[in-house]
Amino acid sequence: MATTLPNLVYQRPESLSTRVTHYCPGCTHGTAHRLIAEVLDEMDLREQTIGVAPVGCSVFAYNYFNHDYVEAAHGRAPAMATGIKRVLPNQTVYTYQGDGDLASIGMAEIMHVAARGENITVIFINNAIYGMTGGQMAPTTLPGMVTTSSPAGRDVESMGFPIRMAEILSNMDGAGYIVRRSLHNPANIRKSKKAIRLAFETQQRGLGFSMVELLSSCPTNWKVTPNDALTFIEDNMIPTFPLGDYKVNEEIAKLRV
Amino acid sequence: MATTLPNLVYQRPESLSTRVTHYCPGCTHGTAHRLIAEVLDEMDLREQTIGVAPVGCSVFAYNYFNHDYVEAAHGRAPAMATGIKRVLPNQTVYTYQGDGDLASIGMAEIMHVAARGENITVIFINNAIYGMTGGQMAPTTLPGMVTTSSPAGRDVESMGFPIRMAEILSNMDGAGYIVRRSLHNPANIRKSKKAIRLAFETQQRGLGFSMVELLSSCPTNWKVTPNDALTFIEDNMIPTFPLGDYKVNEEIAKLRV
Amino acid sequence: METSIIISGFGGQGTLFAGQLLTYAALDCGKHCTWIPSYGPEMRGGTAHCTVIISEEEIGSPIVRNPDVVLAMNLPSLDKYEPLIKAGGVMIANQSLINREIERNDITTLFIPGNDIAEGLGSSRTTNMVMAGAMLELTSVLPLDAVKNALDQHIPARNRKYLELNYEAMEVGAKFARENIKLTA
Amino acid sequence: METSIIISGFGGQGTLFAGQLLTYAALDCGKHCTWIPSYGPEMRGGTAHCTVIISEEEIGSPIVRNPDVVLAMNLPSLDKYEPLIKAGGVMIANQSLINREIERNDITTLFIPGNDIAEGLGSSRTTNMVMAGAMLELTSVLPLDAVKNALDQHIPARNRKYLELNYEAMEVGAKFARENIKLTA
Amino acid sequence: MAKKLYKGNEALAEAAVRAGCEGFFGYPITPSTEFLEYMAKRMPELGRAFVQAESEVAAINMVYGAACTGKRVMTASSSPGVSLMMEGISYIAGTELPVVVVNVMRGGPGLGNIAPSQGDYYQMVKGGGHGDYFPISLAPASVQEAVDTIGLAFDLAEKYRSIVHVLVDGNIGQMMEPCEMPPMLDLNKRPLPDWAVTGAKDREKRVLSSIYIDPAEEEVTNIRLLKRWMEVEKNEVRYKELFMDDAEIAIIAFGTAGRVASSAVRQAREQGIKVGLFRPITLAPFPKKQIEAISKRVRRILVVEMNTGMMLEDVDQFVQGRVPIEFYGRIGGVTPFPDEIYDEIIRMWENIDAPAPENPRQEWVERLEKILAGGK
Amino acid sequence: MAKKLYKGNEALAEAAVRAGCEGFFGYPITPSTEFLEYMAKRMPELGRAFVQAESEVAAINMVYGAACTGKRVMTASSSPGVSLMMEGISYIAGTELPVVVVNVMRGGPGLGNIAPSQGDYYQMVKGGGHGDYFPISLAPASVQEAVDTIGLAFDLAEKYRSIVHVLVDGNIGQMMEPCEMPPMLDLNKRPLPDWAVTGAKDREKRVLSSIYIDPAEEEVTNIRLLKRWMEVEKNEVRYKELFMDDAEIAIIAFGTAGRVASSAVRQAREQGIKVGLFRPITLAPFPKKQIEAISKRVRRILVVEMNTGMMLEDVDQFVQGRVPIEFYGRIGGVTPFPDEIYDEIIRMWENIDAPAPENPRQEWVERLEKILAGGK
Amino acid sequence: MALKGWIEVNELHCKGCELCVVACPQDVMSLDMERLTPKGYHPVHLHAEGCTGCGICAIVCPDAALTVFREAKQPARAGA
Amino acid sequence: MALKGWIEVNELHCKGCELCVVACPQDVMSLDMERLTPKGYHPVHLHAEGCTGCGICAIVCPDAALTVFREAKQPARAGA
Ligand SMILES: Cc1ncc(C[n+]2csc(CCOP(=O)(O)OP(=O)(O)O)c2C)c(N)n1
Ligand SMILES: Cc1ncc(C[n+]2csc(CCOP(=O)(O)OP(=O)(O)O)c2C)c(N)n1
Ligand code: SF4
Ligand code: SF4
Ligand code: SF4
Ligand code: SF4
Ligand code: SF4
Ligand code: SF4
Ligand SMILES: [Mg+2]
Ligand SMILES: [Mg+2]
Repeated sequence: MATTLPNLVYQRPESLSTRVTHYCPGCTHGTAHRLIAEVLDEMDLREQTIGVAPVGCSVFAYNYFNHDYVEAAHGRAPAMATGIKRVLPNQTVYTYQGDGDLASIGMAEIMHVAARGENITVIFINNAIYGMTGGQMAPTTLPGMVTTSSPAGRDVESMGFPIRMAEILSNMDGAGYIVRRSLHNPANIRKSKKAIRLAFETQQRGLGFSMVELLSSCPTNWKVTPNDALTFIEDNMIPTFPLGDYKVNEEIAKLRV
Repeated sequence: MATTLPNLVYQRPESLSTRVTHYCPGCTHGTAHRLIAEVLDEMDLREQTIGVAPVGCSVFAYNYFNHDYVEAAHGRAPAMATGIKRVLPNQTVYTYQGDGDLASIGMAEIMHVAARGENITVIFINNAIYGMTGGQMAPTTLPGMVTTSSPAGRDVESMGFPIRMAEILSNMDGAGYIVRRSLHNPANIRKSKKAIRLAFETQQRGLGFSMVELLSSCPTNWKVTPNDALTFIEDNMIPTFPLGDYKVNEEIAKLRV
Repeated sequence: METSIIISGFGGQGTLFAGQLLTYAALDCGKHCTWIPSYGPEMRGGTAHCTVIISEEEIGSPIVRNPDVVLAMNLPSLDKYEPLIKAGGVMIANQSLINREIERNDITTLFIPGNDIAEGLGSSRTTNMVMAGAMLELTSVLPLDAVKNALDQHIPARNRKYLELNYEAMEVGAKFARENIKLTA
Repeated sequence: METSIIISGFGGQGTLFAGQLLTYAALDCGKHCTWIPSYGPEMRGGTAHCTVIISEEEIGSPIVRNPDVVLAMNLPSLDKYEPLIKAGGVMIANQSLINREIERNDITTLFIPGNDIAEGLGSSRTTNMVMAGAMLELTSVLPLDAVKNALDQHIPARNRKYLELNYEAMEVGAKFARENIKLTA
Repeated sequence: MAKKLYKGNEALAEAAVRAGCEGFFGYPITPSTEFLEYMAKRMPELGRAFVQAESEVAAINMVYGAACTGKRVMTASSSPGVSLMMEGISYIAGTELPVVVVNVMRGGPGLGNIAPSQGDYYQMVKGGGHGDYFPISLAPASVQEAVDTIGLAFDLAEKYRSIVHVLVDGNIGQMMEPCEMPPMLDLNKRPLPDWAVTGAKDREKRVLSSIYIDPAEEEVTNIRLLKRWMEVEKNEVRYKELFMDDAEIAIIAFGTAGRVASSAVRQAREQGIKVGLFRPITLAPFPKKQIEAISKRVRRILVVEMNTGMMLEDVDQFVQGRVPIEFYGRIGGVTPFPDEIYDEIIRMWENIDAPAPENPRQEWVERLEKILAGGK
Repeated sequence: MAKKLYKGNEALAEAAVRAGCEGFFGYPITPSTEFLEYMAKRMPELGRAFVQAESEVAAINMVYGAACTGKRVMTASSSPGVSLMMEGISYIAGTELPVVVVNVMRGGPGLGNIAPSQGDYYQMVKGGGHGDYFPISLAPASVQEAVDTIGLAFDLAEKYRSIVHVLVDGNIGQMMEPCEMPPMLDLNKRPLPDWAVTGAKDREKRVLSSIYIDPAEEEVTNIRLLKRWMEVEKNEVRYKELFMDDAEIAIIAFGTAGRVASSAVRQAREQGIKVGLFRPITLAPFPKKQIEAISKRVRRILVVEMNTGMMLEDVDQFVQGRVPIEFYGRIGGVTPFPDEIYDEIIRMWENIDAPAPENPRQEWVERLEKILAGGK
Repeated sequence: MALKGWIEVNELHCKGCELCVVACPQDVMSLDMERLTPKGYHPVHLHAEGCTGCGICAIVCPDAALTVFREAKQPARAGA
Repeated sequence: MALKGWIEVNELHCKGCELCVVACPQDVMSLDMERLTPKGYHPVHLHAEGCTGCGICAIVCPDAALTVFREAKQPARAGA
């Protein structure tokens, strides 16, 4: 790790590359990246970690981290991660996925990687929208929410109800750590980082599948300012996607980090 | 319906064709078929019902029922049923699926049809095995159970844990009726039939997605006699797959049939 | 010289295993050989048959329309293969399950009460061996000992206790063929 | 006669809409026309450009390497298209965001302080209209009124209140072109 | 009816609506997403079925189900999404259902990029799904032609109970062009096919499936499909020609590549160069006879594609070595400019009698690498 | 080493193990299931990775991930399952990863049946996935040849960083034949490729992806793939010949069709008929030159396939009309008997100088329908 | 007084799986070893008096091979 | 006595999203309208005294554009 000056309070983590992201200003994809990088630094995992990027706005995640990365087909990151983990069981493997990627096209793969108790970590960015393709409805889009593919607002009768992945995956016996956090303010960002830490601790201890669902913003497709987007998370998303611990292996529950 | 003699206690339902099934002797796929046919007769739905057959031992289900049927790709019956129901909203549409079909390859489709609250009915035959292909491990195979693809018994660490679909799908806001029943003895067969009735009632009332999971036998691949297979269900499957109502719309709960 | 053998019967009559046994034996005898089953979607019932080819040279097609030898373990098998078997071929028919005569007179036919003999020996499950023994007697495709030896090596562990019984079944089958072949040949 | 126009600038400068406007107008004037955008994976920032072709005959390729007319709304656009524009072509450059001269002397170039004029009129969001007006003045590809009319028909409802402002922007742009073109031509 | 300006994807979508499409099932993917977005708004207005599926796998199987009811249904996607539909498409073909699939092709393989490409030629034209089936493949070159193609696609699909692929690239999906829409098809005037599965009311039950567990029955089915296909080959070949009557050089190109080539051809004609353009609209059935005839008339052929030379192989098959064939392509999402093709024409005109290239693809790659090195 | 009797699927699986396969990911499907079942037992014995995936989509993406680590990995499936792998295969090709995919082909399209077929020729040989990529496709005709092919497949995959398809039909998957296994590859002697993603320990980070969002970069990638492919075409063509030296009739057939044909050829030779067999083992790269040469030597060509005539088109392309081509196929899961092909040989021999059929496929269908009517 | 009932076995459908045999509360069913169905199975039959027409056998029969009758004082109709 | 701190803004990464501006408890941050980053954004800067070096701005910054320092009596280290 970089040597830290005595009076240094915060500096950019080493596990982040210096590359400027293509994310829109204020998009909390960047915050999630930063937290992962900080955790990898603190756990000293950078040199043994392989990330799996999704198809979505974070498709270029591999450019922004300073460790090995592969890029998956849309929704298949958990399968790809399984392939890697099975032939390199001692390496740390995580996927980074959006809600369209994980909860729509990738539903079967995420369910089964959890059922298998695959020792991988999934960072799940729930922004209630398809960001990259320009704001279509996601499985996590809120009822009534207007998107380019629900122009009159999401009508739950014909377009279905939001899917709560953390709750669903906590039904899987193979899951060791399943929680939902949010990136909308400093306190919750701190909690999110701790959760990411515990997810990787779960993997390092071989306690099964771990996932951190992060409520994240998409100012561009929500068509609000970055700060208003954070308010939207707090006021509108959290009621539908309650924050909390949905499954925590007792060994991890005891853990102090 | 056929006229019933005054002293007739039971006769083959009209919604079943006269075709002899290819099922192995004592396989409760046949029992499930019979119950569906009895319910369609009693609700007088035969002429407006379209069934969707899976890929599995019940791939030829369309031969055994006396109403319109289509045959889906492996695991995609819920998507196919969605397509039919959306263009023929007044018809009654149901899928008949095995555990490999529904819970393995078809996981994404079953999850999303439930999330959309699609007004279709799913009859889910859980026999803890891939019957048609000769007895490979299914997502529902019990821990330790020997199959042709888990020759040393299902090791949950490397092969994953059984998936409980009824529990999982009951998390979906779009679901109106989700229960698990068993076909291993007369009392439970009666309960199973009632559940199938209520599932179709749910669809007829437009109350959303309905599924009846049926614990079913596979004497051939379990390598036991038909009667021992029923005992196996009672002794081994029910503990892992508890029978019960996982989600019941209150309108249906009130219903007396 | 290439000999094609089709063994056909109900599922569960051990037709596929009998065919494999001949193939193992052929390999031990340094011959070229192929075994190819019929395979279907149904787990039970229906008919099962396999084609075995034993040859001095490399084998082309593993399937034949007109076999040299047929073991018909039940009536449907006889019905299917009687018209197809090569002129001069050998038909071994399981009389226990076949209640009719045979029309063709340009082939050597042996009716053998396979199930009855097998049950007489104590287990109907050796019917396939009885008929195999008869076939080996009537055709010089393979020496009986080679097949016995193959059985010794490949019999499933759970059935090893029946090894001797299976030997006996083959011999009785061969004996029956020796004694009765005149009648129909 | 076929005229190819490329409008290029930052995302958000209204380059794509300006191009569509010309295309609508061309259609109203009974001409053949095509509009094709650059499209990218990023939702924000980066450069956006489109190619508009207006012709008397059926249009073949909707894209051209060497355009007749370029509206360069920012420096990167000028850098990219100065070498590509056809000899004898017309370059309208947004002086407000471009701090350099132009090398080519085989083209007609107009430097116009698009943003400054637009802000003078009350909204920098009309910069694209200012430059469009100038372009229409320097090329006879379409009558200004046709474009105004197209704007009237296709301006998004939420912006209708700015309709007059946009008209004015076009006129001022045209006027600027009339008065200043001598300087560089 | 007056022409209106449409974006390609939206024009295709509206044309489908007017052709009587009663069900659209799709999943967003650039550069075809506007198709889905347009349908998301338009179909509910008309009380018709629209579902944003959870994936392309689900989408094609929803189409499969909806098609069983005899209604006109379709999906639209782009390259990777279409790959996920291969199993479903094979099932649809095996069940002999009329279905229209639009592929707005992008750069590949893999995730590739979202720029225009013609790299899915094999997948679409030969059929990337398993088993013997014969997709009809149509490749329009303008928004208007795309609009007309959609109506044709539904008609052919029904006439031959066949899957019909419509291939366009990102250019056609994204560009705006004036076009005239056909009138709305009156759904009430549309008779329901006699195989439609709708519920066995007052009739025998119907079954639709692609299983023929007895190979003999599957063989009969395959023969039925093949004979139907030979009918298609006889009746449905479509193409456009430009300056072909007296051409000594023939350019053969489809879709956008053909359209770009037309500019080069016009430019070359102005120089008095005897070059013409043959643009197949039906890639399957392929215009074999026409190309055979051309190869007997011209002195040289140039195939232009936005891929590494896929149709080139088909052209080569029917030219049978009668005249030299050369190839020019831009790949990976790059669209050629007219001048590149013009340069090829000049080069060929100046070497009109040069021997046939040993391997057109090889020589093209060498030329292309020079061009790229030269930065052009 | 002595020969042992193996079932085709199990022989292929054991051969893969010996070739150093360290990861198998698959999903059961008849007639390839024994491959997976064998691996389920064998791989754990050796401490290697085996996963029964939730689907073929997941299986190919597990293979994709595992291949990124530089290990030898594979999957095996059958027609419908392989269709589900098309997106993943395109990604693997776009990422330039060495992967082996075995397709034990069955009757199609759709669910079809589980009987042997060669109907996936286009999907496997041309590439059913999206975008420009070039799968190497190998078609062995016996269990021993299949065993040898697997080792070759892994070697070629690595040498050219390419996807390699192994095509066999249900016959080869299900039959038992004696064969000799190669020795176990010593994994420790296998150097890890320099692109492998394994964790950035003491080195720069590595990334593997199929995205080239800038078309210019994708174009360069496509060119790299194409040039590599042209190398493959130069170096890796493989085939077997039987009685071809003095043959006046050439039969061209692959896999089981070729093997069945060999019986007919031997039988015809006994009658003094000058017929020979050319059996491509590499369907891609296709033996163009060899077939061109044959077409200059023989008087008539008969293509035999277990499909509606897919390789027929490729043969036709390289014969360029030099000699008449005829076709014979059985389809939908039917395997032809030697006598059918023998009859074709006799027919052709008796009409050795008859004009070329206008449409070989058409004339075959007519003959086949007569045969079927005749019940033969 | 005990109800009197009887069954009809559809030998086309009966596969001799014996589920009914075990389920029958009166223990009056068994496979008829004398007979073979067209599919080659031994069908069930009543080997003794005492069938009450309770219909349990029909409820467990996977192949709907049984029709059940009962001497009905008052017309009854059951079924699974 | 109030801690004294300061920040460094990496203008390559700052996109002027203002998340930090709103999050800063001391209200000492704002966009610098005089400056444009290479990507064309107005970067943040401290417009007033009073930064305590609490690091909150860094915790909310999506682009890790901020480095935070504090006059440390005893060496401290925070971070999200
Ligand atoms: C098979 C396939 N289907 C569709 C797409 C197009 N696509 C790219 S990203 C995306 C959705 C991204 O949404 P999400 O996963 O929520 O990520 P976000 O951009 O919101 O972070 C889609 C549909 C694709 N690349 N591949
Ligand atoms: C895409 C695809 N993959 C695999 C198969 C092979 N297959 C047919 S049925 C089946 C599993 C059947 O198991 P299940 O769904 O549990 O039904 P069961 O036979 O047990 O009733 C499989 C894997 C297929 N037909 N298609
Ligand atoms: S589109 Fe939305 S999710 Fe994507 S980078 Fe922009 S703000 Fe973030
Ligand atoms: S294999 Fe099992 S599930 Fe299939 S029919 Fe036989 S018993 Fe029933
Ligand atoms: S349960 Fe039905 S099939 Fe089984 S033995 Fe009884 S009657 Fe026959
Ligand atoms: S009706 Fe009741 S008593 Fe009579 S046979 Fe059936 S189960 Fe036994
Ligand atoms: S939060 Fe980061 S990117 Fe946003 S303005 Fe502050 S420093 Fe700049
Ligand atoms: S360190 Fe704290 S006080 Fe200083 S600028 Fe950042 S948020 Fe404000
Ligand atoms: Mg999202
Ligand atoms: Mg099952």
